[in-house]
Amino acid sequence: MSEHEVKKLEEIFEARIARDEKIEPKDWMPEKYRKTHIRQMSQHAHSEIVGMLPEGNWITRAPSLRRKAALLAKVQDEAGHGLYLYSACETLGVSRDELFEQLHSGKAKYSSIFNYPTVTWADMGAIGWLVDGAAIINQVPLCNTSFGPYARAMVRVCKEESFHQRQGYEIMLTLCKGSEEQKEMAQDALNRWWWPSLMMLGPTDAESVHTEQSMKWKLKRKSNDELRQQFIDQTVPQADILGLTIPDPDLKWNEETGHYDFGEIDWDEFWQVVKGHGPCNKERMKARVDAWENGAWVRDAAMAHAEKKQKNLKEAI
Amino acid sequence: MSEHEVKKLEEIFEARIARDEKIEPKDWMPEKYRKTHIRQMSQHAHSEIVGMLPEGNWITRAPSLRRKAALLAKVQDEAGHGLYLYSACETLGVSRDELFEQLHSGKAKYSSIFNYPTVTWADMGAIGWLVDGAAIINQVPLCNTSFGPYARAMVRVCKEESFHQRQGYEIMLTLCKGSEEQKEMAQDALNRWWWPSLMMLGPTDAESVHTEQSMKWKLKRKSNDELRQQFIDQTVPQADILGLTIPDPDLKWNEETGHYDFGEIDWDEFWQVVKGHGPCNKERMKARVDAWENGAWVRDAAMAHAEKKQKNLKEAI
Amino acid sequence: MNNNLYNYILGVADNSLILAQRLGELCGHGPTLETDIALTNISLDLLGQTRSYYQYAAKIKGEDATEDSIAFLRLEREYKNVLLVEQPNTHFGFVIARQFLFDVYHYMIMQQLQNSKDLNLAAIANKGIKEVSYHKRFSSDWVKRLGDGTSESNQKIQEAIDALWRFTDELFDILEADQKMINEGVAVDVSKLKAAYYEEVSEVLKEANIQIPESKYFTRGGKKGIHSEHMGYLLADLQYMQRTYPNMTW
Amino acid sequence: MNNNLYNYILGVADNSLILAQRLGELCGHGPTLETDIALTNISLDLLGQTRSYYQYAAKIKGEDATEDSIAFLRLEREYKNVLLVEQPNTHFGFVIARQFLFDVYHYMIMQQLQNSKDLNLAAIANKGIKEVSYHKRFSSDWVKRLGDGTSESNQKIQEAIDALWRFTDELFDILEADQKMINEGVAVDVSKLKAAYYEEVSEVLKEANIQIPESKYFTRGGKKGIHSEHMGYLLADLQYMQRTYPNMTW
Repeated sequence: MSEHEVKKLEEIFEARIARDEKIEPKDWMPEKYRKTHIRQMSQHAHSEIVGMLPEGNWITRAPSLRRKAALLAKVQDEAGHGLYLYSACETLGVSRDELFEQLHSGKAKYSSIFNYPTVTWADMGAIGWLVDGAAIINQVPLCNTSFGPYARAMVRVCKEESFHQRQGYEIMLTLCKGSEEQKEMAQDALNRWWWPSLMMLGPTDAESVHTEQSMKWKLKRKSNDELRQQFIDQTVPQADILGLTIPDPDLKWNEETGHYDFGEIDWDEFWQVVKGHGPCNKERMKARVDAWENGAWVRDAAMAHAEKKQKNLKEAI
Repeated sequence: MSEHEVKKLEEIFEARIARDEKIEPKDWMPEKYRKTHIRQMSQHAHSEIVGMLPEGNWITRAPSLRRKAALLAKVQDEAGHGLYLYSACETLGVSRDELFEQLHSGKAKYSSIFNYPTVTWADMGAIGWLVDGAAIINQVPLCNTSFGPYARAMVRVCKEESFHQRQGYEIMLTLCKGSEEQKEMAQDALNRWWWPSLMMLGPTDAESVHTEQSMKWKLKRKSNDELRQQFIDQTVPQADILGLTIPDPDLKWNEETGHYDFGEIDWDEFWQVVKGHGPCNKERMKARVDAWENGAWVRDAAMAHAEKKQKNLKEAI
Repeated sequence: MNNNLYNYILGVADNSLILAQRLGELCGHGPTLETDIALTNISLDLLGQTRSYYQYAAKIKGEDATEDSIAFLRLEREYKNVLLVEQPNTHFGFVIARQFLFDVYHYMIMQQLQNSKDLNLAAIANKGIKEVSYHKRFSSDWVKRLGDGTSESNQKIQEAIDALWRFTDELFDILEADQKMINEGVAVDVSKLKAAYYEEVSEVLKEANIQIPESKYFTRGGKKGIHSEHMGYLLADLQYMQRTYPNMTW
Repeated sequence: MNNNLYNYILGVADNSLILAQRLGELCGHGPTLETDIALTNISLDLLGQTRSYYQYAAKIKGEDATEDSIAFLRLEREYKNVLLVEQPNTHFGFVIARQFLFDVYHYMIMQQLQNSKDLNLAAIANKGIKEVSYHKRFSSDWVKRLGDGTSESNQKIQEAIDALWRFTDELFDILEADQKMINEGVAVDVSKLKAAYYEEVSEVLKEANIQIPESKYFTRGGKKGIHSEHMGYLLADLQYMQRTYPNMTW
């Protein structure tokens, strides 16, 4: 293809996006579009899969049968989200094995929040309420993103996430209506998850790369700082209902802006965790790599069996 | 050596034993004496080592710091006993590695009682009281056995075992003076350990091999059935003090014989466990083999390091 | 309170609880996302059944009993599950073998329990039979896949079947309470299922190129509350929250 | 009650308790009988120290506090041990590396604590220093043996040192309560031990042919009661009996 022809295709492509048409896997797309989508969707998929671990940590210790079942179901949903998202990546010509390889080698990233430990049962509430809450704010706009498979996956993901968020909030509510110890447990969880949740919305706009291009492709509709403000504005009243205190002495309502002002985020901590030095980065990677390596013989067996069956079938015909 | 010479040596040897002289490793001894001693001492050593496992199972869950420390110390003593006894075997020209190999391959036996699970904390009491109690009855006569290293090891072992027995009894006493739940726990432990403890004294005389020869060598002084009766006569009054019921409806004092009559032992169970089919035989062997295999690199390293050090030392001279 | 009925229900329900707990440990650590999701599904089904049984048992027991007090606040000696379901997740072969050896049995029970004179139990079985039928299909398929996969997988599933085989005979033991409930037409007479069980199991194993273990020695105890040494650790985790924070709502 | 003193004592004592618990898991599973016996000895020494500390702390706390209520009946967030000591017994290299990285520190503390103005603490340290000196010799010797043994053992102990290194910086953190106790001449100012610690550790590692990790990133939290995910399971076992059977004598 000549440079001219490519340029022409690109123009048609951008026009389609501008018209809010969905791009489908078999459509022509710029290489950068393909790569960016593989990167973002796989990162999202990895976050779902790694995100199973901190919550999985409490399945065996959930305090009631009802909560145990709900937690199991939630973690299972995350595996399901991982599955759709890896499938969406596969439509762009990259295999799940390759993506796992990128995760395990540390080449691919996943959401940093999952590198914090789940220390008490209240963390199951806080994660649902805050982490899923922040995730939804990040993800709702993606239900209208330009790449069809991603947009459709996000519709389903967001629906389930919002169910998870309500469930998390309800855990917090139960704790806050409970004994003194339970209320303390809830406050403690909020104290530990608040700042990492704010960091989930990404670095400040000044430090954020990719933004302009992502806006054009509808991979992003608002800046990180706008999303963060939205998250805070939405969450503070919820904390009030719980009777919990947001661990930020600088937090206060600003009549003029109609938003909450808030204190400084510890970006050093953010970057340390992103770079692999958070409290549980090593443990999370070890768990994933162990699962993968210990499961190799099972995957090999399934493959070998399928091949044998196919062969037998062919011979029979 | 001519047959005549051997015969002569044997006569001298038997006469020494009859005079209660100790046989020492460097003394001449009949091959059968050597083999029998290796078999019995290593079986005893293996019992100590495997016996660490059922009690080790409660170290992390002991109910008080004092009990935790006492239990740890007890299990450590068992390791110590294993160590003396393997050393005593080594004086007869068999290495610890060979003995372990016999244990791990199932060629060597160990006391069957350790193939029962420790299900509650009260089992720590019952094992001390009953299992160590039966062991002492088996072992006290061995303090005067003919083979010097074995006799000396047994003096130390018996002293420690009798400390363990008192400690076990005291655990039972504390439980029996405690809450209803604790008393039930104690009774339940007695129910489960009583019959296996009786079996520890070995098969009935009718089925017992080796006895005559062992008597001559002072490896045995009383028959299994005599020892069993001694154990029962000693233990029943102890159970009375605890306020516990021996789980044997046929148990009753016999004025005429001056002993307790007791019910039939389930020898089928005994032989099933001896042959490797008890509740925990597989688990015990797996634990020992795993420890051995997982520790191979450590033993190799220690050896390699020692050799390097020796070599450096030689070169320096 | 009908003690026999209560005890019979716990005997059936505890199997589901403890197996669900074991499967719950695996969540996020499986060989593929698909097996993770499938095993979690099974765990969820079992938990759902457990809750129905315990809710019914709580009603029978009365006082302050709830599904959670029954699930979390008994002593180890009071859990009545068979030894099979408490065995650890040694490797995926053990997970599948344990599931398979249980599912074949579980399906037979559910099938018969549908005809129980106790309408609550019949209803639970009626609702559960479809789920358990899916479990059995899943685990049988995987037994075949592993048995007929690579030589490594064949060896690993064989190892697991060999190791777990000794826990199968207990499945067919009948306790006193069970017998009374059988006589009343409430409980399933499991002793009558034994032959069909071994036949069905053997057929699948044969198809999977797995040797059928020949040992005549079996281990039992779980039904009478004498569990393996694995059980205490499982319960320490299971009960942790309820023991540490008594009398609270979650 | 002197809250700062109480908290300071727990900070010191919890390290010993949790490390003793980890070592207790190993009993009967070590690579040789001799190492089994030695590690049990260390565990026993640490437990003994723990008991002295907690007995003293119980007196300070008053009410119904006992060594056991302090050891077994706190919530996870109330345990103040450093993350290092709660790390699992991944393999013997980890056991030795964890012990070594702790012993060098522990010895330094005990040495200084002998001069505490609090005579109870000084007495505990005075009694313990010999024990800890033995621990340090044992673990240093094994670090060298593994580092200078086979290439496999070198790689394994290196792996363990690399993995555990990130927990070392926390050892020198000073909490508010600590600072107040330092000011009163009761507590050891651990921040001043840091340079000497890394020097001593590095010397042994060098002698053992082990690379000294260069990472500048450290993980902390234990001292403030924010533990790793390993801790909950450790506590579930540790507390099992006291939680299940409250208010009893054992």
